[in-house]
Amino acid sequence: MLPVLDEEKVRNRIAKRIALEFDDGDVVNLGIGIPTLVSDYIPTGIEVVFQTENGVVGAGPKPEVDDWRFIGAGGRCLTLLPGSALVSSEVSFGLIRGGHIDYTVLGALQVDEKANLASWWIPGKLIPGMGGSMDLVTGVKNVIIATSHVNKKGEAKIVKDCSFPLTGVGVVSMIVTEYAVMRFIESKLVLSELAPGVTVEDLRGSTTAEFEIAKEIIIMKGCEDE
Amino acid sequence: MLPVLDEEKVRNRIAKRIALEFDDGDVVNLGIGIPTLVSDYIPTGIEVVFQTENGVVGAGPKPEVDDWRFIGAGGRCLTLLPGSALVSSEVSFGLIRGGHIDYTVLGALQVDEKANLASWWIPGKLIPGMGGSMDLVTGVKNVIIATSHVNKKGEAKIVKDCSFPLTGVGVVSMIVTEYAVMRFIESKLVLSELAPGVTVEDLRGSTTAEFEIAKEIIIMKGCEDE
Amino acid sequence: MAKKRIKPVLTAKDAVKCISSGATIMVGGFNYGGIPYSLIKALVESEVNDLTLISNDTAYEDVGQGSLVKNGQVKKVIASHIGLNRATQNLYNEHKIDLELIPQGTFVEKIRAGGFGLGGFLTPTGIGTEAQNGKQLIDVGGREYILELPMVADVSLIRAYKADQNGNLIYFGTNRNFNPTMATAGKIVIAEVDDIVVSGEINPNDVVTPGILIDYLVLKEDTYYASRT
Amino acid sequence: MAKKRIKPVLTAKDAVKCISSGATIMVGGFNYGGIPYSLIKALVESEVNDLTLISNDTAYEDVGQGSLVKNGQVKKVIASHIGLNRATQNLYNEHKIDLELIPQGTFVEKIRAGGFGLGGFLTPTGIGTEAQNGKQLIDVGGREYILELPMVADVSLIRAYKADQNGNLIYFGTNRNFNPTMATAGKIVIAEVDDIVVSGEINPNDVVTPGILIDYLVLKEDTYYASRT
Repeated sequence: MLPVLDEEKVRNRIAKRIALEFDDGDVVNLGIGIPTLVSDYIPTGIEVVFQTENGVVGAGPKPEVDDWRFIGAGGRCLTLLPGSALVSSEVSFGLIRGGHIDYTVLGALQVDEKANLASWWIPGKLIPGMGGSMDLVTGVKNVIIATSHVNKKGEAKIVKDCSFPLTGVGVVSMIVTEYAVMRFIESKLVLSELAPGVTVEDLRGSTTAEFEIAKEIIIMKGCEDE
Repeated sequence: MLPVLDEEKVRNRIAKRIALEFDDGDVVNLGIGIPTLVSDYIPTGIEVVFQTENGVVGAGPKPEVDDWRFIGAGGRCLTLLPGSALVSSEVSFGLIRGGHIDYTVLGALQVDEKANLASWWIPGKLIPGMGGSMDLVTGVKNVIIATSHVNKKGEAKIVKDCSFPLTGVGVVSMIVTEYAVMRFIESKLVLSELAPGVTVEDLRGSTTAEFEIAKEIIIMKGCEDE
Repeated sequence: MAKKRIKPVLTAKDAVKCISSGATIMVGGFNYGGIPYSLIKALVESEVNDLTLISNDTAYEDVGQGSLVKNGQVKKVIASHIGLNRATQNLYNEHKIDLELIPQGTFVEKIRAGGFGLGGFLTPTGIGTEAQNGKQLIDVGGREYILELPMVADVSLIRAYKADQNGNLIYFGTNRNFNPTMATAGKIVIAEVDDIVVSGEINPNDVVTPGILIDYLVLKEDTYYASRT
Repeated sequence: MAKKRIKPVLTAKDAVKCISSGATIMVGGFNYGGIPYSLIKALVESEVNDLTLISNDTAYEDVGQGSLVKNGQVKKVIASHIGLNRATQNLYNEHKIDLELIPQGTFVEKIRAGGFGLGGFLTPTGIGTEAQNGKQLIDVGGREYILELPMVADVSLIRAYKADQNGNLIYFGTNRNFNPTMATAGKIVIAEVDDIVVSGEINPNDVVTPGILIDYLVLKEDTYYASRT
């Protein structure tokens, strides 16, 4: 049985783990939802450059007083750090598509074992549009998926084949859930980290994608000081 | 017999005539050679916006003291008028190709009766490259050719078929020489103005392109106060 | 009709008179930011309808171009995201409007291609997804791309920070977004601005949109969203 | 290798050490303007040869990248215009260098496509001329276009006015030209500048080239052409 965690813990554990992936100077785009929290957990000594697809390169935290002339992709106000730049959407997506962004962290409806991502629409529900997500997964060097391991009905989100409309084909580099870290290595999904109290068997029960086990599985980074 | 004119007079007559084509506010790109002189003859009361393909929108005359950080397409220093803008080559050629420039004035090696232009290379001579000329003739709304009526060997430059490599196909709107003004109207070349002392017969003798005669031929504008 | 060298400054109401029912309009803005609020308000108060609206998102139900949709003046929306505007989503669901969804990077690139005279471009974005439906795929060097075609409008409504009398524009903060690109792709381009200064006051090195693209200037009239523009 | 957040400031000599013989380099500049003179000088003084040079024009025989050609370090030139540099013309005529001539608007757009991740674009420029030779033509809506492919380089050498420590760049006058576009399309990008200021001194609204594109900064060392840069 997988441990039961409250939603707050799920979200923060995922965000915290992802924040450990970056090197100083990496350019990082954060999607809405859990990905937004990642910026709260960047380790001391590491400074990453946050990019927002609506035109900020070098975004800082939320300001004390809102100024709506500076917003992020999710529509929340942000600050600019010294050394930031403002660009048009045309240039912003040029940077994204052109491979000039190191990481994008996005949520998911489903990720499948072929590294396909479905994240923008559940058919039958109102259609929201793909926004910038398809460009991000196509152009950004590393696509990290931040997601709860199963959906609210308890169904697997890491699946054999995405059934929802795709955001991109073969685009995912890494999946971080509250229970595990998995990476696509040479087109294969590989489990490399497990959260405390989670076994490979537990995980297989909630994962319909086939996955391999890394030679050495470690305890999910960032959990040690929870 | 066509009147013999000195080169100075040829150049200035052509430039002066072309300068009468513009309305206030027109955006005009001038090539090198005779076209450069056009800016000297813009009538009082008309202000045109001079664009250079290397990134100036709103160029003014040559400065008293050269500042090489402000040059035109021909490499000469220029000034900026109030209300000018500096753009990259990428944007400049976007403006050109996108139809945002009203006129380009260019020299020619040959223009033919199908409005084709050859202007960038005489095979057998060293190759200079087409520079921005192909983009200009393709994208700018009106292409005015400023050229002596015949070449230095006395051969026709307004010909049946261009024999030199083309700059563009069917792109020329108007030809101004020291002897005549001709326009392409519904894909036909039409003579509309003649310089003093020039007859239609004289012109046919130095023009191998077929051309029609406008209902009313007037004396070439700008010649009256020579 | 050629654009004027010194740009006419109009009220929002007069400026939008060049938009007829059935027209295709582009409207700048991303979420709350950089929307030409006054121009949209004037359009909402007009009799114009059957519009095709090209806008990245349709803002919110009662905000900016969102209210144009909610008000039933739009027959077709071309956007990358409509998830913030329930009215757009519902009207589409009820088959009362047409909808074309385009990935955001492709959306802005199509506008640039339209404004800059390209016949189209090849993008890797959307390969293997619904975004490629009905589009030509072209193989270059063993990789497949979608051929995307240019997009233009009858009228572009854009939002900038300052204009000079010649219509040169600069932008502020994240209000820039789609505005400079849309300024290249409308047969008529109307810029709503905070301020109009005399020519020479904007440093030519800082100009983002050259004035030759602009037809009319409108000083912002809407105070409700003042803090958001 | 990821680019640094705070950009290393190198001498021209050290900066060009990342260029190996046989490399493809892009060099900014139009005529005299906006050429990274110091970087070129360092390259001329190096042992590097067999370069493929992507540059709008090859300046003059003894000016900027022109001297690189004259010096025999270039095996292929990709440009729109070489008419000002007799050395380039003669070497081509004598079959000592390869030459690819591209219309100027297409030239810069190919670089943008390379830098911005497009697979190509369709242009009307050059249809019916030698510029279409060997290229695929594509019909869109009854009009024919040339399919042009992206262009990138191992190293881009660009010239800007000011940089901040994060590598954000602004340009001055007509020295901008091809530099901002080339900054997107080199695996390594070296910017030669007049001045390096602390981060925060360049207004984010004014930045033309975001620093994330830049690898190294070099303060201009060449005084001969000081007035021209």
